[in-house]
Amino acid sequence: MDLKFSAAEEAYRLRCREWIAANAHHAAAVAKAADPVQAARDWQRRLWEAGYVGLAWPKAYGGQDATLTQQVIVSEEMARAKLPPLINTIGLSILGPTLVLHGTEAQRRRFLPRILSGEELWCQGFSEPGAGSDLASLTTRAVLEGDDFVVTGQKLWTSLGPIADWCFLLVRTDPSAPKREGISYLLCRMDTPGISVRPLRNAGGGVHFSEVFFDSVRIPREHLVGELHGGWKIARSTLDHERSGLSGVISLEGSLERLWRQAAAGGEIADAVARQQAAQYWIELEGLRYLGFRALSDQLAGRQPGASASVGKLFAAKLRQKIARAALDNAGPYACLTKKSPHVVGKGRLVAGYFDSLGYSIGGGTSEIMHNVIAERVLGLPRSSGEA
Amino acid sequence: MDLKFSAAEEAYRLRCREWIAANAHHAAAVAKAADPVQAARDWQRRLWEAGYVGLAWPKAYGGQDATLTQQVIVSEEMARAKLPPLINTIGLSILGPTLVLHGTEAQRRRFLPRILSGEELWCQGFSEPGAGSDLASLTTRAVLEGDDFVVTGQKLWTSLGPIADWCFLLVRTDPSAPKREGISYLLCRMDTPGISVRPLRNAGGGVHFSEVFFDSVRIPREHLVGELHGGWKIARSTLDHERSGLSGVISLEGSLERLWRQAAAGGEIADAVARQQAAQYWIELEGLRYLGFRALSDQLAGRQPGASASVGKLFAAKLRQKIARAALDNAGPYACLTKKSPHVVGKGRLVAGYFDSLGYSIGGGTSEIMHNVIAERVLGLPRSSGEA
Amino acid sequence: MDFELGEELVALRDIARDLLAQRWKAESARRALDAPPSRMPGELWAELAEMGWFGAGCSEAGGGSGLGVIAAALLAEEAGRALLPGAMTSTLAGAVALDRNGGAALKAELLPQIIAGSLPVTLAVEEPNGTWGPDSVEVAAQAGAGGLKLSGRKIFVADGSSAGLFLVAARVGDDVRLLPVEAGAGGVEVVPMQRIDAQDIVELRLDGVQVGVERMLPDAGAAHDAYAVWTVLVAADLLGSAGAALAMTTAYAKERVQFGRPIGSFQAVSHRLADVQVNVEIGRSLLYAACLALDERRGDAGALVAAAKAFIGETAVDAAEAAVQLHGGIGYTWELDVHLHLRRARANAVTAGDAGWHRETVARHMAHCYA
Amino acid sequence: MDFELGEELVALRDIARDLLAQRWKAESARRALDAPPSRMPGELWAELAEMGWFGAGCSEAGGGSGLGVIAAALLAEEAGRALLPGAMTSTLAGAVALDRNGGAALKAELLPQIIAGSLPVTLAVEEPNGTWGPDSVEVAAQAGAGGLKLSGRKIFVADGSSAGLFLVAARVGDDVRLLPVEAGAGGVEVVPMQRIDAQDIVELRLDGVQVGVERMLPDAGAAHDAYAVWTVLVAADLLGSAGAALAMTTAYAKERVQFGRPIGSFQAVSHRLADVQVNVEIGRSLLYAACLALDERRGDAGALVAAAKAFIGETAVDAAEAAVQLHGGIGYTWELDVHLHLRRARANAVTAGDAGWHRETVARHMAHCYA
Repeated sequence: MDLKFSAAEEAYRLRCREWIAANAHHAAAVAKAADPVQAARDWQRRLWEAGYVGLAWPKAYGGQDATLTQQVIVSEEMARAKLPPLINTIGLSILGPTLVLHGTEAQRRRFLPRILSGEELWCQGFSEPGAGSDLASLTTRAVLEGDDFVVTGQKLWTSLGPIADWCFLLVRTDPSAPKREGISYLLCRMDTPGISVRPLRNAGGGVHFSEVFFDSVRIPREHLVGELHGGWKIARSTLDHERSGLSGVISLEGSLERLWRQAAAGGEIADAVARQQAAQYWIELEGLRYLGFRALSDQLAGRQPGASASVGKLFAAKLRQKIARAALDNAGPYACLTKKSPHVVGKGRLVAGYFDSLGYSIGGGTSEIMHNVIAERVLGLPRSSGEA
Repeated sequence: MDLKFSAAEEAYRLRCREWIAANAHHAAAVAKAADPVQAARDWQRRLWEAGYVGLAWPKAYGGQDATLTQQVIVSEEMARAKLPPLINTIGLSILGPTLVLHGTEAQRRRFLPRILSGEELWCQGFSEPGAGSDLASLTTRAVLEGDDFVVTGQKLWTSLGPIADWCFLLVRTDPSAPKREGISYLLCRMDTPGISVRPLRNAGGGVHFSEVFFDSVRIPREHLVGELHGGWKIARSTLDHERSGLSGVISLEGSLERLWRQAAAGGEIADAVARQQAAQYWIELEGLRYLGFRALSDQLAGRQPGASASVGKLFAAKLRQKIARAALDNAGPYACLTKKSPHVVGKGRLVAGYFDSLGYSIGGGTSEIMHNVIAERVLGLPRSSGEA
Repeated sequence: MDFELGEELVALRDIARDLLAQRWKAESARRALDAPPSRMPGELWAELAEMGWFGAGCSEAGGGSGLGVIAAALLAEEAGRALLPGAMTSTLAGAVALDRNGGAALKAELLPQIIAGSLPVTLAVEEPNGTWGPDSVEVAAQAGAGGLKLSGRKIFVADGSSAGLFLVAARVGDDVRLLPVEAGAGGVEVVPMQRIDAQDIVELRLDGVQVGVERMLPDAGAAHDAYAVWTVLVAADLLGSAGAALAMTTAYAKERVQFGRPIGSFQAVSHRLADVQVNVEIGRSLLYAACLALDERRGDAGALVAAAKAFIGETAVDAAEAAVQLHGGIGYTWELDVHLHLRRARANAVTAGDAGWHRETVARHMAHCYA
Repeated sequence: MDFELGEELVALRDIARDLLAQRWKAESARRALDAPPSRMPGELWAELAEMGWFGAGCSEAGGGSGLGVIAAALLAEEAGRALLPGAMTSTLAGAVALDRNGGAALKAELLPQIIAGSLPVTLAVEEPNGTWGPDSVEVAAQAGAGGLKLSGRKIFVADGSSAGLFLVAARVGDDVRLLPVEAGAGGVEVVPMQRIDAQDIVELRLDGVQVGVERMLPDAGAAHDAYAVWTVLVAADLLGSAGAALAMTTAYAKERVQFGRPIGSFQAVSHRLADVQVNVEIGRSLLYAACLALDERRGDAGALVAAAKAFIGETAVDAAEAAVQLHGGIGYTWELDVHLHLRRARANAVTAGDAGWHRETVARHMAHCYA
């Protein structure tokens, strides 16, 4: 049992860090660019050309065939340097692994390199107004007419909707089958006639998600992934394929440090309640960090990490909310001013972080669903008439 | 809206207080008596003769026909003076109201005065090993043979089992009916042949409950309460008939004051965490007190208090546990010694109080069931496939 | 003994709930986020005045309802439920403060105007020193030839840009007293503070403002008493917000079907809502107790006001957070009212003292009781 | 990188779990409540010695397994799960303390005896001053002709009535050092303290006990290091108890039917258990991290040990309380093992520092990191 990196790994980390330092001005330019989407695409391509995108992916499709440890090192270094996130993150984290496992060779060669380079941005069309936690009850229909699927329906919670080039989506192809057995997995250009996108304003006032409407949208049959009616299992396999969560730990580290500095005077927090609270969060964050190391070790050793990803997601969401709440509470009424107020503390970031934190127990599987998963898959308790 | 008592009520309180003062030595004698059961019976009779037992009950059956406010005054004064609880409390709080509502005139005249005087002690036979929260699934059978019910089965969580003279119990008289419609309510002498009692030792090491076994026990038909097969609704009517909870508030007041004194030096608690915690408990206790006054006002005005008893029970159980836990935590390792240890603090009362507190969210309806009741009856949410 | 609302109070509450539901839509509160501050339309203000609401918490002698502080609290609760701009609540607090603690001449001059709706009023207590309440006031009135002279800054002054009169807490000698300052008086400047719920919160800058000594509220405890009344009204607003968040989430949980069942049939949902309901009931009990204690000027009134504010503030935030969580993604959108209550609850929970600060008041009361 | 248990550790844990389940029944722990203290039967002690367990946490040079502190922690975890008398854990802690910090001669003399099972050992640190740990030690060794002389009282000494050797923390000059004191030495008296879980906790009275200077553990940090190792083993014991409480409640929830369904299909039950499972997994991660940090003598070892003890202590108490609640009435009876874990968890949660005390250690570490 040890947590040490080998000399080769440490050297790899050093090269990565040097590259980041040398390219920091490009990273910084992204936020200030006149066309931030194009700038983010350019930044992703730059990273990819340097070998820092698609580390786990096969070289044949533009990846690096890198080790899991190298992936962790890169994600740690990127988080630590506060580099902008990769714009094509949904394609990278969800569609890519899906195509590697379930795509045809033609699909892999056609799509994977362009996901990595950022040439084609992807959005996801899974959730619907009536299908949230109960995703399998989705009703967007696809009917095969000749060599095309004709798709009609509405998708919700689509990130990048207005700027994506492609969408991967789940559709119902067999309405008579049991609900999990009549779903197919399709790929669709976003400029296909019949698609319209409506941005959704969120509680904080910003726009992150969209609704996407499909009105008799024609999708060529070659853009079916896997078997017809076999889409549920494919989607499920990548929903389970969650990251180790170690990069989430690094972002929480930043939040906790800010919380401490906000409450501390002369290095110490004088108020016992705030001090004990901050210490508890440090403890929980370390627990999350080492849980991540255990999950990573399992993956490295080829063992199934099981439902530990659910444990991490549930605990991390709660911890993020506790830290965000404490930061708000400690700042008292000053935290409840908008960023335009001359009296606001932290430039309104405390409220934004708090609003943001509330989404972590909803998106990507609610905490209620995570509880179900742990109860049923880890503890083996009977289903609660719902499902994971 | 006011909380003032009338002059007549204040005079009544004064007389009650004077009587208690004049009889304090009798109360004190109960705990030290060689035969504590007989002493407790004697104490109840003394109280009854003075007019302080059965205040709400009709005079015709030995009661006082007193006002609700007088009842509150007496229970407050008794709690404040830390008088020993009435030994026949189960008969007084559950069977008595049941017979007043559902008994025959003969049953009322036969049983009620002896409940009040303590001449006949009662125990309850409701729960069974397989019927706890789901009480209606009870399986103790009663078959009518001639003029007798013949009862066979097992009851659990029976207080006073070894000393009770009588038992009121629920039995299944129609196994083919839906489960709530085949239950009857019987009264049974505890010295009837075929009854055996096995005391249950609890987690704290003491004995409070018993198991009661019925082996072909014959109960005369005249000891059926209400209709044959109509026992469930009868039992339910007194399960709902909970007290205002104001006497519970007084016992919590004592716990909170002890918690404060234990943590305070020179009147103040220096540790901010313990101080804030104690203040929170005071707040919650006041909330519970005034919730009780609201429920009482509803009763006084003839309004249904609704499920507010469930709100009070749930909140009070949690508060009792929080105070008990804090008392234990504040005393550190010293609290975790037995009362025999020379180093123990509070004579082992902290651990006893803690163990005791854990029972409050189980007995008389678990907190899970209370949540169901509030969700379904107050908020009108659909049943969770379980039931209240 | 009667510790539930009497018929008149129930009627007042029901009328207020119906009227505000008709006259003020959540949509207006949402629009105010893009164009703050949230302000009461003139016609609505006039209608409320006509209903006599601004005197709800005042004595009959003062031209009010004589129903006690509880009447004002019930209106504030409905304001919270309806996401109404705060000006009514501030004016209620100011009217009660004057009625309870003002001198006869001042009352005769101001109360009729306030109750008639022509003089919106508010309290100005907090200063930029990181804490709350009259005890932390540092602004001191200087006695001079023309009376008292006030200079300094007050912050988090509620509904300051529509108020016609500020009751300013200031040190006069050893005490903290309340001084009436007209919005139009020389040396008065009002600067918006921009709160996350778009409520009209301002900084009040005072530069040599003159106040006649005879206009000072005569009771040395007036500032503390007025602050207690205002605190209890903010708690009532929070209780209304909690009730609204609970109601909308309960309704959603009955309708929204997932896995073939309304989500309200899952205990993860129903028990969470039951906990909110429990807290709302306990909070309501504390609110009524605090109002009654203020009416009766009981010794434990301060502790009960603190208890109500601390408990209800945490309840309201929790209710709004539960609403976000149980609505799922949709509860996180601009179009739903959930975030409006989250914003209001968060902001009001730290207005007139946060829970920790109020628990310190309770702890002092306990130390006194157990001495 | 490998942050999961290697094959040898998994084997050690599995063997320990099986063996203890066979050799020590919860019934024995229950009986001990009526006739305390709970003591290890001689044959079982001999069997454990034969398995080499007492050297599990020691280096190979010291005659141990060389698998690190984690090996001792895994055994302590199984002891907690099995409700085993504490003597094994105390001896594991004492052996590791000597192995890590003892002088060569002392190690050569004592370690073989300890590992062979002929010299049970324990730490004596706490004193009757209301706090924990070496920093609070007041007992001071007086230097004299015959070496060091110890007088004073140690309390909450684990497994004191069966220990053959006490490692006593005492002030020597400015430092707190560890001094080995034989149970049979002149001036040593052992008085039982009677803990609620019937564990063998004693007061150790020292009256002019002589200790040769050369036997003092040479490292000035030895007392702190030994206390950290002991703390992590108590945390491991708590983790085992939490795991046992969770397992028995999960099993009950699958079997117990109410309302026609296993109660484990109600989310009020299943989500509560899921929360315990989450805490057990986080606690386990902290425990492994603390052990590794101790092995590598890392700078954050103290903070990680504190983190593990604070978190796991609260987890174990919560797991036992959940077990009581979810078993319902039956979980509250003497015959069920639920209360045995509640007793052990409660007592161990305040052994070697409670959660609040450990969080203060963490806060000092944070202040240092963020300085």
